[in-house]
Amino acid sequence: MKLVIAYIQPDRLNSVKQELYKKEIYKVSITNALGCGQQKGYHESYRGVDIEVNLLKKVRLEIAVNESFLESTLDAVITGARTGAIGDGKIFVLPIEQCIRIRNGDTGSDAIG
Amino acid sequence: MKLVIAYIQPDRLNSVKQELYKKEIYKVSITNALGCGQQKGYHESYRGVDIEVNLLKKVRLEIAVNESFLESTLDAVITGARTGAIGDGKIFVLPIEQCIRIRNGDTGSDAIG
Amino acid sequence: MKLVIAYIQPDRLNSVKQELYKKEIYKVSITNALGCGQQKGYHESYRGVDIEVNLLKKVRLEIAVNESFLESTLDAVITGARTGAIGDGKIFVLPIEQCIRIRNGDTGSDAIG
Amino acid sequence: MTYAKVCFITIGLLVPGIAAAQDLEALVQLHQMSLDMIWLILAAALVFFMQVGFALVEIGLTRAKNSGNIIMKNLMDFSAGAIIYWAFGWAVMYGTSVSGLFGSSQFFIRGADHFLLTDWMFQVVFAATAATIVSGAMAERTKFSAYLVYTVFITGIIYPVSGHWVWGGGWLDSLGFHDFAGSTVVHSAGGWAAMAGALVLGPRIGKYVRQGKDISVKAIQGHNLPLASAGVFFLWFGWYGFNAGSTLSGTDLSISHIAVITTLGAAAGAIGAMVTAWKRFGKPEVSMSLNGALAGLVGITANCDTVSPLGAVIIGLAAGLLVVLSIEFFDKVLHIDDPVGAISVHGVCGVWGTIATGLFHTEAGLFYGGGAALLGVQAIGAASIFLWVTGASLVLFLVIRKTMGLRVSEREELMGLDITEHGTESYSGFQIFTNM
Amino acid sequence: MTYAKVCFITIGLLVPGIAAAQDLEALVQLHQMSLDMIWLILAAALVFFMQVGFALVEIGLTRAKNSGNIIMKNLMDFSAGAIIYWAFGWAVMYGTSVSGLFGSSQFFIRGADHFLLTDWMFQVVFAATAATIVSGAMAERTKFSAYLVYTVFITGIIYPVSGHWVWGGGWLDSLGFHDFAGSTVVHSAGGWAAMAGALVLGPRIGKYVRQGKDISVKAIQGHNLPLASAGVFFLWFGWYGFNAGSTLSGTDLSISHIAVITTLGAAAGAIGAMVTAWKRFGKPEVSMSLNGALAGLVGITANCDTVSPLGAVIIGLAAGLLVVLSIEFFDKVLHIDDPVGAISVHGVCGVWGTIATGLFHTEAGLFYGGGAALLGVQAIGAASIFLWVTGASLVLFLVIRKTMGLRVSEREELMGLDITEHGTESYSGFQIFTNM
Amino acid sequence: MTYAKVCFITIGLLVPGIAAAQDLEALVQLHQMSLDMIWLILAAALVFFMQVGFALVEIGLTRAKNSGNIIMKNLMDFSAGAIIYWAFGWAVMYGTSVSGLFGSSQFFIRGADHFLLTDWMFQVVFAATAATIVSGAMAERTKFSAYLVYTVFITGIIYPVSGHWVWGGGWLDSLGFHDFAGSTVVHSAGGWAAMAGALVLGPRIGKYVRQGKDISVKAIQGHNLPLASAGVFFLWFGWYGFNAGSTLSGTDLSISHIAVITTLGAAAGAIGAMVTAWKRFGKPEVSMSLNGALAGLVGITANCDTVSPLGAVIIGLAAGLLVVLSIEFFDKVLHIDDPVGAISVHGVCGVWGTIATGLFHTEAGLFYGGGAALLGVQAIGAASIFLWVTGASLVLFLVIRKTMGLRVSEREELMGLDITEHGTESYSGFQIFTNM
Ligand SMILES: Nc1ncnc2c1ncn2[C@@H]1O[C@H](COP(=O)(O)OP(=O)(O)O)[C@@H](O)[C@H]1O
Ligand SMILES: Nc1ncnc2c1ncn2[C@@H]1O[C@H](COP(=O)(O)OP(=O)(O)O)[C@@H](O)[C@H]1O
Ligand SMILES: Nc1ncnc2c1ncn2[C@@H]1O[C@H](COP(=O)(O)OP(=O)(O)O)[C@@H](O)[C@H]1O
Repeated sequence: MKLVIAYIQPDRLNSVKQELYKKEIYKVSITNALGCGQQKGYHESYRGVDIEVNLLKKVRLEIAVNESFLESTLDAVITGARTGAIGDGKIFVLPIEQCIRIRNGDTGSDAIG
Repeated sequence: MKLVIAYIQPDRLNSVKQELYKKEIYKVSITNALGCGQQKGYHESYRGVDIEVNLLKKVRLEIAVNESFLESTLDAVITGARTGAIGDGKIFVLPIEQCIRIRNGDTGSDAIG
Repeated sequence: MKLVIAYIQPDRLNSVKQELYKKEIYKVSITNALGCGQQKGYHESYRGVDIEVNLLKKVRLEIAVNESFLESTLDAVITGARTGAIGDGKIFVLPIEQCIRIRNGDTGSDAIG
Repeated sequence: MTYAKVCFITIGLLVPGIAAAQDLEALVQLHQMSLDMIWLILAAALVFFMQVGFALVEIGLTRAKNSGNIIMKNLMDFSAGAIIYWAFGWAVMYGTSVSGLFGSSQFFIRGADHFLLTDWMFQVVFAATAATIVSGAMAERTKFSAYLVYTVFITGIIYPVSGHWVWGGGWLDSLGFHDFAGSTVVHSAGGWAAMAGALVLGPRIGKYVRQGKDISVKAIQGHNLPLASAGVFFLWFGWYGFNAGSTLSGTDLSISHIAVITTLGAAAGAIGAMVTAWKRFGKPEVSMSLNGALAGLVGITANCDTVSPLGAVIIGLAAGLLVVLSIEFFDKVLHIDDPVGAISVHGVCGVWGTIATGLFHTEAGLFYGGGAALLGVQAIGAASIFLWVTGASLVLFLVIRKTMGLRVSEREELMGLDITEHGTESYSGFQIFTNM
Repeated sequence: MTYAKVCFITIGLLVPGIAAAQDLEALVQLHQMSLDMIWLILAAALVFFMQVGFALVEIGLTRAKNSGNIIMKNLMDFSAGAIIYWAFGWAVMYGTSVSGLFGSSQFFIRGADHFLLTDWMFQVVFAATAATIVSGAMAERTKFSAYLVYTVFITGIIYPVSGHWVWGGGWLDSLGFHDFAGSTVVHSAGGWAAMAGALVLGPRIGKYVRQGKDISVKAIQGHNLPLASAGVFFLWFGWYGFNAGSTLSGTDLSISHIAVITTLGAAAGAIGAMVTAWKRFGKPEVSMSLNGALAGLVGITANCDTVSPLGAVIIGLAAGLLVVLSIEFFDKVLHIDDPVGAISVHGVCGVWGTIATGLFHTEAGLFYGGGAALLGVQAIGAASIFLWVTGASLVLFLVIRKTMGLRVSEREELMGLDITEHGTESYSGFQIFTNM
Repeated sequence: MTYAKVCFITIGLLVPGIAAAQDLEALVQLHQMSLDMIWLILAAALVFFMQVGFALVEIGLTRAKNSGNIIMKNLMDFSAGAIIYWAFGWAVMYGTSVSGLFGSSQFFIRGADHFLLTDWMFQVVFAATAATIVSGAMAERTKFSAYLVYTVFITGIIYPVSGHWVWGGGWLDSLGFHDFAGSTVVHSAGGWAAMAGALVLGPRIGKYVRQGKDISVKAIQGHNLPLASAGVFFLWFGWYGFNAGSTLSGTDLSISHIAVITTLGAAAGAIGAMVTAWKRFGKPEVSMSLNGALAGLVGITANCDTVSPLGAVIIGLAAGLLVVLSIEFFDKVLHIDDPVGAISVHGVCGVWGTIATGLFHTEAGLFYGGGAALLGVQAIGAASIFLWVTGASLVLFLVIRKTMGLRVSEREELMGLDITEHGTESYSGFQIFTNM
């Protein structure tokens, strides 16, 4: 079992969700995050004082999947999130050792979906 | 050392915290998240236009524990969070390779608690 | 590749960022979190009713790095975040199995930076 | 709005010599009527403005997930209330008296002349004030449709009947009961209806948690103090219309006295509550201090025409003290869950203002050598309206509970009434911890 | 503000006997002028207050990332508008009429006496109301500089010209067109300019999504209902100045009638919209009910001097019904993206109020046996101002689009206008999901 | 509020023929008093309303973690201020003059008649305005208890003394100093006290960061621009009472002139600041434009009775320009940390308004051929009040700092004053990045 963590542009969330649905991946958890990366920030000024904003708004996805679903999950995220511009984001895959469904105590691969 | 990530219903947070206290697990980090899972969302309508809300509010816990505490942590979360209804949430366990307490530089199992 | 997760005091974020820059680590993702640890909370009272606040505001960093950068990353976080007082926070290091840059499909060590 | 016409008339009146003595007299009489009218209409607009004050105080002191519901309650208790008061409430309050108990003519204010329209306009905003007070105490758990039904009865019957006793020429008026701008008639009435509602409804989930044999009282924090504080300032502002407008005449020279007394009473109330909270809880609490200003205003409402500045300061300070103790009492002893403190601010301090009239009235008050006669009448008045409103409201809410249901389901309460009752979010996009 | 002087004058006037008959008459005439003046200045202040109402409604019903831009638009359409209306707009509206089409004197209100200054003050806030209505419909995607240019033309020419027809002694006034406080002159004008703007501008990204052959309509939720609701209460409050001030005289005894009618119309509007939304969408929707109150106010504005309370309730209920259907129609059928419902509230219900005058006028209305004559004139008036404002605004917006550009870039729209147009954040520090 | 009585009196006065000439005269005199009274009471209510404007501007332009503290400061500087001004301040300002320096009678306004009560009501809201200005400049780091002490002295002594010089018949009044509604008396006084406070207090942590030899100026963003903007509109609205009420008479026909001038000055101020910010920072900045409207209002306050519309526009534009440059100067050059720009808006633009009177006064102004005499007096007035207020405030704040302490601890400042001073959160449940 793998945990896919993806940082994407906020306005790509809907298309990523649609791509995931197409691949029959329905379970995903989302938080909002600030990201600092290659993408240049922008300048605000507040009352005449310049502010360099280099923490940009990103959406962070967590998708736990079984190995067999890993590829299609990665594909879906990439397809949905890619615009080709800097700031499109990153995907990290981490190992999951155990997974439990709280409702009924299911564990492992059964629990994940 | 393991990292326990749990998604629970927001209104179960207090009881999960109480169960963890009972098991003498005092350290936990919390973020709020939106989750999309088996639980059906609901419909809002805004100015006559239907909105399908399928991102539901969840609370995300991170609890780093030593192996010896893993079982009781999982128990505590399950006991506190379970209602038996869909949407109760999931627990994922990930391996931690290293842990450092910033204050004094303690590392490993000592640092975690 | 490793994922460094750090919980720090909110007002240390700027100095952590500066330390990371010094070490030429430019990529980091940030969320805000509530933490419960050794640090004592505080008491509020609302309309005469006492409230024990034990979930304190923390900032959560995620920094994905190649092995070769791990030490300097940890150093930077510790240097920037340490005040010596309880509540300074924790760092957890997790293994990353795969990393993908969404923009161009780069994977592995290349993608991380 | 064609200028030509207006100018023509005005100039006609102004050219010296044309206006004969007769005309001059008519003009002066027109001025008298106009002064009364524009004073009351402007005062009514100020009292109307209190509606948004009530709405924001209630929104600010409750949780984000119920804000939309609060908006709807406040919009609708005014809107439905105005229609009902037009059709029915005014007639019950100011129609020809039936044995001093209630009025019974002028339904739909049919045939109203300019005087009656002015009066109605000023009175409808008072009725709406009484109605909206209840909203705060019943916040975060009441079924919206049940609230609409409640609105009809408070503006149509409960408030007008006791209003008739005092202001409609009823039996309390005959006794010499003094309630200048409505500490009892409006505020206590609203406060006791609120108490009845909160009692029948029960507390919000999680407010009083049984732990073994004890009941532990929890805080459910309001989510937006800036809005709550704006609401308090709005109420204070509107109160100048509420109190000073209650002269019912723009040429009553006591208007400035009333405005001064209102200012001092409110200021002293805020200070009284702040100091009390500081002593009791160790910190100058914000929401209690805000309640204190309102408590001072309610306390001074009955007597702002007849007390001295010093009297006003004392009444206000006492109201500020009282409101904090009363809020604690209802919360920690009686366990009646009143999210915004409406019962204490309006019910309890309304009674205090009414009683204080018997003490501080510069002519008839006990402390000014006026004896206890007025005090006695004031007590009778406060008590009888307490009994009527509490009784009638209890019946009303119990019947609603039995028939259509008064309270939302547990699930709806937990999810918030915005989504479940109105299908909306009040702060779309904002990250809000809803478990709090 | 030196008391000495003031007291001297006052006492001089007051000492009995000193004031001869002549003086008395002069004093009464001064009172007449003063009553008119302070009534209109206070009413103007109330109408000015509507500006913050408009701003908050627009802020509340749009996304957080554009709030600062909305503030700037609302601040500047009043500020720039006031300067333009001083220099130019007043002259076009109230200057000497050129064939009943437009005015052409009194630029910079040079040589204005106290009467004219009073009138200007009351009129400038009306002009600003018409201008600011457009802001809501064009929210979240308009270039700020383009909006400034628009402001100049609506307050300088478009609004004053049609205003001249009705209130400046122009041809519609001669026909007997009745628009007491501006359902057509102010609100429809604003609404139709809003429609032209929204049309030329196109919808916000993501509002209408083409899916195959169909267009799917998406909701873009407002981010702050408490502020939107406060805005509606503010507008309602200010409307007492808008309608009752339109007597243009403080001694016009119909003021109280107008205030009552305004109250009932607004209340009925809120109820009408709530019930309609409840039936159509299954829930009593908040933002629609808020729009309903405004719809009732707009609907009653033309006729608040001439309809009965019952008439007001019917007009309001119909306006509430109409506004919901109209919002759906513009959104789901015409696909004109109007984030706050400005076109329906002001344009459509403005026409309704104008037509309703022909129906419910207690003397000349169709339903009161007055025949169809007035109704006909009302229709002509509504239609001709629709044509003028829509036409002129379309030209204006098309020219702006061609020359300087009317709309921000896609990237700017997605990032939000606060950052891209003003370099600021409106809610710094708050966690807000911006993809919503 | 018993209708019977009121009607009786009114009808008695109205029945034609009954009112003899004598009665008519008395009635007309009553009208004169009433017009003055209701005008001033309504104006006072409007000025009171400015309190919530100040509160919201300060809340909006600071961080969320201090909002509750700001509410308390604003509630208490009015509440405590009103009590002090009743007991003491009025006597110092308007009591019998001691050599033109300060007043010394009428403590507790004992024996006040209806005239004095009206005046007190209008004056207390002015005193509170001066007091509350300081709050903004000292935001986010001042000990609450110290602020309470400050309040007592500003409303009891500092403001009343210089107020006496100008409006209480003191030496500046004798010189012919012209400050119609208080550019200097109220606003500059508040602004200079604010400057003294900010100076003694020092900047917020993180505002000026020493980097080697340089000091780098950081932005600390306000957290709620919608509230700040609502506050500015509220202030503008209240300013109609502030300026037009300063006629002190409802029958002063210059009221409409003053309202027009106030409108144009404010509008020009907003435009001036927007354009200046646009030129200097590349974007039309929101908070600066908001400050600009206030700057225009402050600038026009001294002279709104005596300048022409064109003069008002010029004064306003200049105030808008000035406020931006001044804010930058205090921030970037002097490093005095003033979160809301109070020093520049009220202090600097207050002086500008005072000087501008000497330039644009249509009779005695330099630009209108009136010579430099008035200008000289205006400069003396502005300078002497600058010296008095700055000096007295510095002493006050230094003494407070020495004795009870003026500033919260570093930890308290970082955690926010809401929790540490008042034990509360202002936005419970909202996710807010507090490191910002
Ligand atoms: N090494 C990293 N560790 C943590 N987060 C990262 C890392 N690299 C990228 N991110 C996240 O991904 C986002 C996009 O990365 P960025 O470098 O701007 O674009 P791109 O991936 O197209 O080069 C960043 O804003 C950040 O949130
Ligand atoms: N595979 C997954 N990846 C990420 N988050 C998940 C996954 N499965 C469940 N979750 C999280 O857990 C929450 C509850 O899951 P859900 O399927 O609704 O209920 P249940 O676990 O009772 O079947 C989801 O809303 C989501 O936040
Ligand atoms: N075992 C843990 N699991 C999850 N989060 C932790 C853990 N230990 C510490 N944290 C996070 O680190 C923060 C600081 O920890 P705390 O114990 O208060 O201070 P210190 O590390 O200085 O002893 C906590 O508020 C919490 O967010």
